[in-house]
Amino acid sequence: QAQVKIACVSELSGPGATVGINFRNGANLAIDEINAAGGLLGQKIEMNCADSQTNPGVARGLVQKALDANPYAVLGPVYSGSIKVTAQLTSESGVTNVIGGEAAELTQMGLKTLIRTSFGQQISMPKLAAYMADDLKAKNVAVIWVNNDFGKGGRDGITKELKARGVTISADISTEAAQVDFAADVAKLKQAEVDAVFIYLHEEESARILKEIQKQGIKKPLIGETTLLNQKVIELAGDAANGVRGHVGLTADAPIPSIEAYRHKFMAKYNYVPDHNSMKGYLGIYTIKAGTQKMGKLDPKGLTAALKGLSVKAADEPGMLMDVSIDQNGDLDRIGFLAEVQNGTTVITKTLPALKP
Amino acid sequence: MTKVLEIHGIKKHFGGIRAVDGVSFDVNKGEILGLIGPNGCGKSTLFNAVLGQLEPTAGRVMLDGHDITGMRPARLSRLGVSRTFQLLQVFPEMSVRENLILAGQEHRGTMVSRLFGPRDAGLGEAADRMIAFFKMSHLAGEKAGGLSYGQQKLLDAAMAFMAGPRLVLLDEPAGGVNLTMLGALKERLRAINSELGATFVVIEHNMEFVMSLCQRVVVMAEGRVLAIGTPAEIRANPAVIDAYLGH
Amino acid sequence: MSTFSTLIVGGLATGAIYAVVAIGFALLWQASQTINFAQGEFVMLPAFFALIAMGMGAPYWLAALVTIGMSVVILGAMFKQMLVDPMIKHGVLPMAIATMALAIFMKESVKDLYSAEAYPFPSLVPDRNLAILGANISLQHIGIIVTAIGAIIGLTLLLERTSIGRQMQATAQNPTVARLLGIPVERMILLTFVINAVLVSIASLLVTPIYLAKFSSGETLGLAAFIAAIIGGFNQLRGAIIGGFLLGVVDNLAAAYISTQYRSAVPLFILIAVILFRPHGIAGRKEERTV
Amino acid sequence: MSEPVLALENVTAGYGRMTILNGTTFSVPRGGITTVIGPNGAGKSTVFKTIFGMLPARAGRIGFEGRDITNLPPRDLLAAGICYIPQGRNIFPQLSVRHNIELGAVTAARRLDDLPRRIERAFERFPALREKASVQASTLSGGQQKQLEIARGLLLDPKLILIDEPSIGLSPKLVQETFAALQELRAAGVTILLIEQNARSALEISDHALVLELGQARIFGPAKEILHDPRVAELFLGGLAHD
Amino acid sequence: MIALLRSRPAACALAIGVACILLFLPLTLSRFGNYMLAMWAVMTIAAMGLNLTLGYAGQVSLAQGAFVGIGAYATAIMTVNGWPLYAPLLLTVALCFAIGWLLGYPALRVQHHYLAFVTLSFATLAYLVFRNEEWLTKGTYGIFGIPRPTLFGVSLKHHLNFYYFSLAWLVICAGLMLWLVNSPWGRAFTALRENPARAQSLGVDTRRYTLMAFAIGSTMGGVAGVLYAPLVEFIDPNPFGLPLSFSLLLMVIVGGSGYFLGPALGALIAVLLPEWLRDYTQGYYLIAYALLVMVLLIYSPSGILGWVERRTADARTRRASLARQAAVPTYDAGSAS
Ligand SMILES: Nc1ncnc2c1ncn2[C@@H]1O[C@H](COP(=O)(O)OP(=O)(O)OP(=O)(O)O)[C@@H](O)[C@H]1O
Ligand SMILES: Nc1ncnc2c1ncn2[C@@H]1O[C@H](COP(=O)(O)OP(=O)(O)OP(=O)(O)O)[C@@H](O)[C@H]1O
Ligand SMILES: [Mg+2]
Ligand SMILES: [Mg+2]
Repeated sequence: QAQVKIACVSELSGPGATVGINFRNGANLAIDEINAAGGLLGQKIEMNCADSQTNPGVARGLVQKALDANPYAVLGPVYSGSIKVTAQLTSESGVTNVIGGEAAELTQMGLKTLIRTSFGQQISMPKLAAYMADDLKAKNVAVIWVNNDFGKGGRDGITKELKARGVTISADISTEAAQVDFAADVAKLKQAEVDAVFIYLHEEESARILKEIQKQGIKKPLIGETTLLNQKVIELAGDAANGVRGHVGLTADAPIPSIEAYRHKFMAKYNYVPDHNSMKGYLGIYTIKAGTQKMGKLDPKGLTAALKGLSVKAADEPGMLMDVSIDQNGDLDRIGFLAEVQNGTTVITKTLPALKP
Repeated sequence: MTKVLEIHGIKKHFGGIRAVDGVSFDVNKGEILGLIGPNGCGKSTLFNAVLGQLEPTAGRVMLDGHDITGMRPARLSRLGVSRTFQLLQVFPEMSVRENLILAGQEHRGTMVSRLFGPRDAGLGEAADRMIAFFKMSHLAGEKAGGLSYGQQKLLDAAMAFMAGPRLVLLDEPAGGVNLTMLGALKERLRAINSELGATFVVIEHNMEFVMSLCQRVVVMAEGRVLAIGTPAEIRANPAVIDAYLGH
Repeated sequence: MSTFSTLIVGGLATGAIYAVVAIGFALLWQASQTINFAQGEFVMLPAFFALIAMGMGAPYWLAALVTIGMSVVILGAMFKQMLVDPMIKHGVLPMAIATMALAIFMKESVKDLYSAEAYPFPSLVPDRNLAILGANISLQHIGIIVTAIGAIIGLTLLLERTSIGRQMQATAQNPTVARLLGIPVERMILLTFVINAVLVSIASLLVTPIYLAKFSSGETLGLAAFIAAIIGGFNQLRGAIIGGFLLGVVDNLAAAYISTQYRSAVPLFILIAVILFRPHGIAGRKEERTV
Repeated sequence: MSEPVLALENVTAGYGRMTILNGTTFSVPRGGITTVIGPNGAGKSTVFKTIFGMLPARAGRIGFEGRDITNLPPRDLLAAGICYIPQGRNIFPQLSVRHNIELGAVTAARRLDDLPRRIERAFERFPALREKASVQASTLSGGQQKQLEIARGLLLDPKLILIDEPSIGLSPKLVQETFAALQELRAAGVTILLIEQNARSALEISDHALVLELGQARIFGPAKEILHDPRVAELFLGGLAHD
Repeated sequence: MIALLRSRPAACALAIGVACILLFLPLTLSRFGNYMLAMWAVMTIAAMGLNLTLGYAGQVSLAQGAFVGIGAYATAIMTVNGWPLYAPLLLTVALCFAIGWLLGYPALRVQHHYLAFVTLSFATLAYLVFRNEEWLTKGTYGIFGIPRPTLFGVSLKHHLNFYYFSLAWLVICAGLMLWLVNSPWGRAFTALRENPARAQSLGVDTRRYTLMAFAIGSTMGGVAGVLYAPLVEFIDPNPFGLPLSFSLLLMVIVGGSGYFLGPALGALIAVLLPEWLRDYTQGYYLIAYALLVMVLLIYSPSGILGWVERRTADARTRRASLARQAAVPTYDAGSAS
């Protein structure tokens, strides 16, 4: 039986390991499902996931290696820094590259074959800024971010959007990846008289800072994007996470039947609660499937064209979980959520419609 | 008689310990001077303080009338002052021959000219002659760390001779050296002394060696100079016998 | 003012964590002249022993005992037997590199064989806060401080006051002569590594509730502890606690009053200053006469 | 003559692949001082290291009081009553002088309740050490370090002492002191095997002498005889004695 | 050099074999294979520099990765702005030499693990500057679109060409290094490592040699960086953090610290072995890699070349053993006469 080869390059070790492994696991889950159901246009999907060590230089080599083997499509990486170098290669070779990165500029660099699996920051940040400025009526906001390409991108994005809405950033606090002690950062926060706090950190750090905020007794609205409202953060932070709100682009906690089913399947296979990065991987595979089915044939050269401008209804392709449309840059449009943590669970308070439903 | 080295009131204290407590004496050009004294009286410390290895607590050192107090050992060496240490100090992973070449190379040309010059810095032959003299030709290519104690001691002394020095300070060169080889060492020392006019200061507990070699002997005790004199005078000095020689 | 005291107390608390791990470094150096670059991972791993034990239904106390036992066997005896013995005679560097490889090995093994996720970890000390000097400090941190001080006093007494301790030091300073005097060199080295294993497993039980159990949590911890050990004085156990406290406090003050972006540089400047002006560390003693 | 205390039969040993002792054979009679002389690099120290289990004997047999002690570890040899004071610097630099000395008694720790007295006796012999008892051993002068080693080596009551060039770095007075101590031990029935380059003085207090060359025992005989052998004097003692 | 090879036919054959592999093997490899080989050449240059500082002169440095970063950033910033490659090369050489020289000063006061941590601090600081000084380095976003140069009208855009370019640089650097360590300087560096106090008393200006060892070694790191940037065509701060410095240290030790060819072998292990292992052990390749490194060190703590030397030393030892037996008049010979 012929096989469809999908090459995956992801952060399986180094600082991005947790993110990258989730991404890979999600993708593998999707492949198992598709293969069990007869494969892609009758052919089994085969995927090997290579470890970029969260190092762009290594990622570049691996994508090169993947392209040398003429894959049907390339999945990953997740970190924007790595994508910037690998996307050049995939773009030159014309192979579709489904990525997990969220940096705004990725789809604006004129690279032709990138397809996202989640909102770029240029879509999520305006929603959050609007929420803070309009719903919370915040005038002063503190931004706490992790100083790597993920955090920096979010910080720059939200800062731009908040300023555009006349909100001042009165504390701009940079933290380190894998930081443990947040006493100083929270003390700074305490001194800055702000109306809301925007937190853009990875899971463990989010949990630690929430605990410290609780310890120092700060009672300000805590706002975040996707990660902060992650089930993992809640598990780690305990009751310190209660009251946290924000925008969630992709969440395994959404009360949508397809997502609940996904969560269930993932836990059955991997024995832990999935996060949004795993959904990116999962959706990535199904995006490739959707594009292929639209073409009706396995044509690597035509896949990108098939995906751009594609709209998929979850009803037609349950693997896509939600209705989604992909624009000419490879950016997505689909529903998002406003959520709040209540009693240790994320509660979706509002479902934000897609921009062009 | 011209003085090569003048030691003026050198003191070296370690916390409360007065290892050297005000030592003054001169070393005349061309002489072989013995320095003896009980264990722990401060001989090695004096050497170290004079030769820039330790910073003296007080006092001054003059070489050829110029103040060299606290001058770095490397510069002193290039001024023609050579030395050995009491504890074995060879380069264990380098061959015997390399040890000797190294001992001389920094005295030839400048750093840059050495970089562009020959690999052995023009010292290969001199090193081989030195090796042959100390009857170590069969060991020339061996790692110095694998030599026996006495052989290392000889190598150490030979290294001090490699640079064609004007002033040599030896700290117990004879310890552990076979009596026959000791004769050779003495001979070499005298030769350098007479041919090159080099001056020697020798710390040694081997009285036969000191008394047969030195023109003058300085005796130290408890960080100070106890006596200075010819070997015969020293041998007869009751204070020295009591503190040092015994019997 | 209350901010300031929060920072100080918080810093002391973090510093105590560094200290607990730094003691291990100092001990290994003093008693076997080895440097273990996997020390951070040594603290990471026991937490997973405990998680596995608890996952199999063991109560906390039993899991803790199992953890210590496993650590003694794996991080103590096996480590010494397989990695230290062949390399101890060849100087510090090969050993340092081997332990770096060991760190990768441990991290990757936990990640691939257990999970890449972070896990919460139950605390020995209740997770409650105490107000001290207007600052909130958690009981967990107090537990750590007490442990650190206790470990230092205990180990210092062992090393300085008992014959066994002096035999351990002698073994480290000159193994050949130690052997020749009939000191059971092998056993002394083993003892050192077993003590270190007990130390790291206790540290792990104390620290993991705060750090979370994750394969990568040893990285920063190991480095910080190492820096603390150097600042305090590598050859003095009590230096570890001084270095740890100083590092923790300075880190906090720097983050609050200097630049958050360059915060991690500040402890390093202190390190450089200490090393250059007191090369043997704040509490350390000069190693020995050189000429 | 009584049966030998120590006997080497065809011992082969060396460093790595280098063979230094090649079939070395000699025996040491009980209760006397035997001095080993020979040129530098003859393998004298190597013999001691091999006897004391610091270097493996590749062939041959080493017997002590009739018992085979070939390649036993130092711990067992100490227990059997052999002690060894090596050449060079052998201290624990960062421990205090007193602790350095005490470590000489670890193998006897439990049965030795008079340790303080023994240390006191060592201090009497080498008063400089008493003064320095609590300082770090590395700060001692060269000769003081040697005194420390000798004091440590003589702490127990051995039956056989291997002592490698004790006179290096010691002042003439202390050399006399050390030789006197060895003579005292001999009087107490201890057998002493001594390596000395300070050979004339050593041979004068010795009963027997052994000439070692190229790793082989060349001559064994009464000390006085060897001291006056012209050939030995020329090769190993720097010529005939002047007096 | 030629004479040296002639005297040892085995070594000569080996050298020719290696040269053939380096020249012709790439022709048979994929783009990825060539990319990794070029990476090996680049890392070998950096490790060779560290081998000078550490292996020969005995000064522990955990900052080599930072110098690779300095070279890479200089190159990225300048070539993206249209400068030809030789401009950043010259700048890097000057800059790394100067910074390396300054970094050597602490080594005059402290040694071993203390020195390791001073240099480690510098490496961390360099990383922070790369990350935080956005106006210059574009911070965490990194610099992309770094052009590969054109040499004598040949574009190095092609992977094979860039590999040969890197190889040429490796050969140049190795040649310079060989000359250096075989000059009296090499002996002085070794003396510095083995016994600085004694070296000083023999007139070796340990200050200047220490600083030189740092400066030259660091410069080689910088040169490696100059090649790294166009090789990867993108840089951000992450690859130049501590792990790179550690990894370079690993290359030196595993290959054989103080052996001329050690770094090349070490880089083989650190750069190519993991890639090779990927194909056999999949997800577990890092575990396998770490395990292999440990086994290697357990088996030969002095590195691969240390092991080789011990093997070849046998013959020499046997010769020396014989030389001893034939030396100096003996009592037997005397009495026979
Ligand atoms: N670094 C130091 N710290 C403390 N005391 C020291 C130090 N160096 C030397 N001393 C002390 O200074 C005294 C003199 O030592 P020194 O080594 O100069 O003696 P010496 O005359 O060379 O003796 P020897 O003949 O035994 O070599 C000794 O008592 C020694 O303990
Ligand atoms: N560690 C070692 N490694 C290699 N060879 C060694 C080692 N130690 C000694 N040798 C060699 O063994 C031979 C005998 O050395 P040994 O130390 O036994 O001589 P020795 O008779 O004690 O001389 P000395 O009177 O100088 O102390 C020497 O030629 C020496 O080169
Ligand atoms: Mg002295
Ligand atoms: Mg000897």
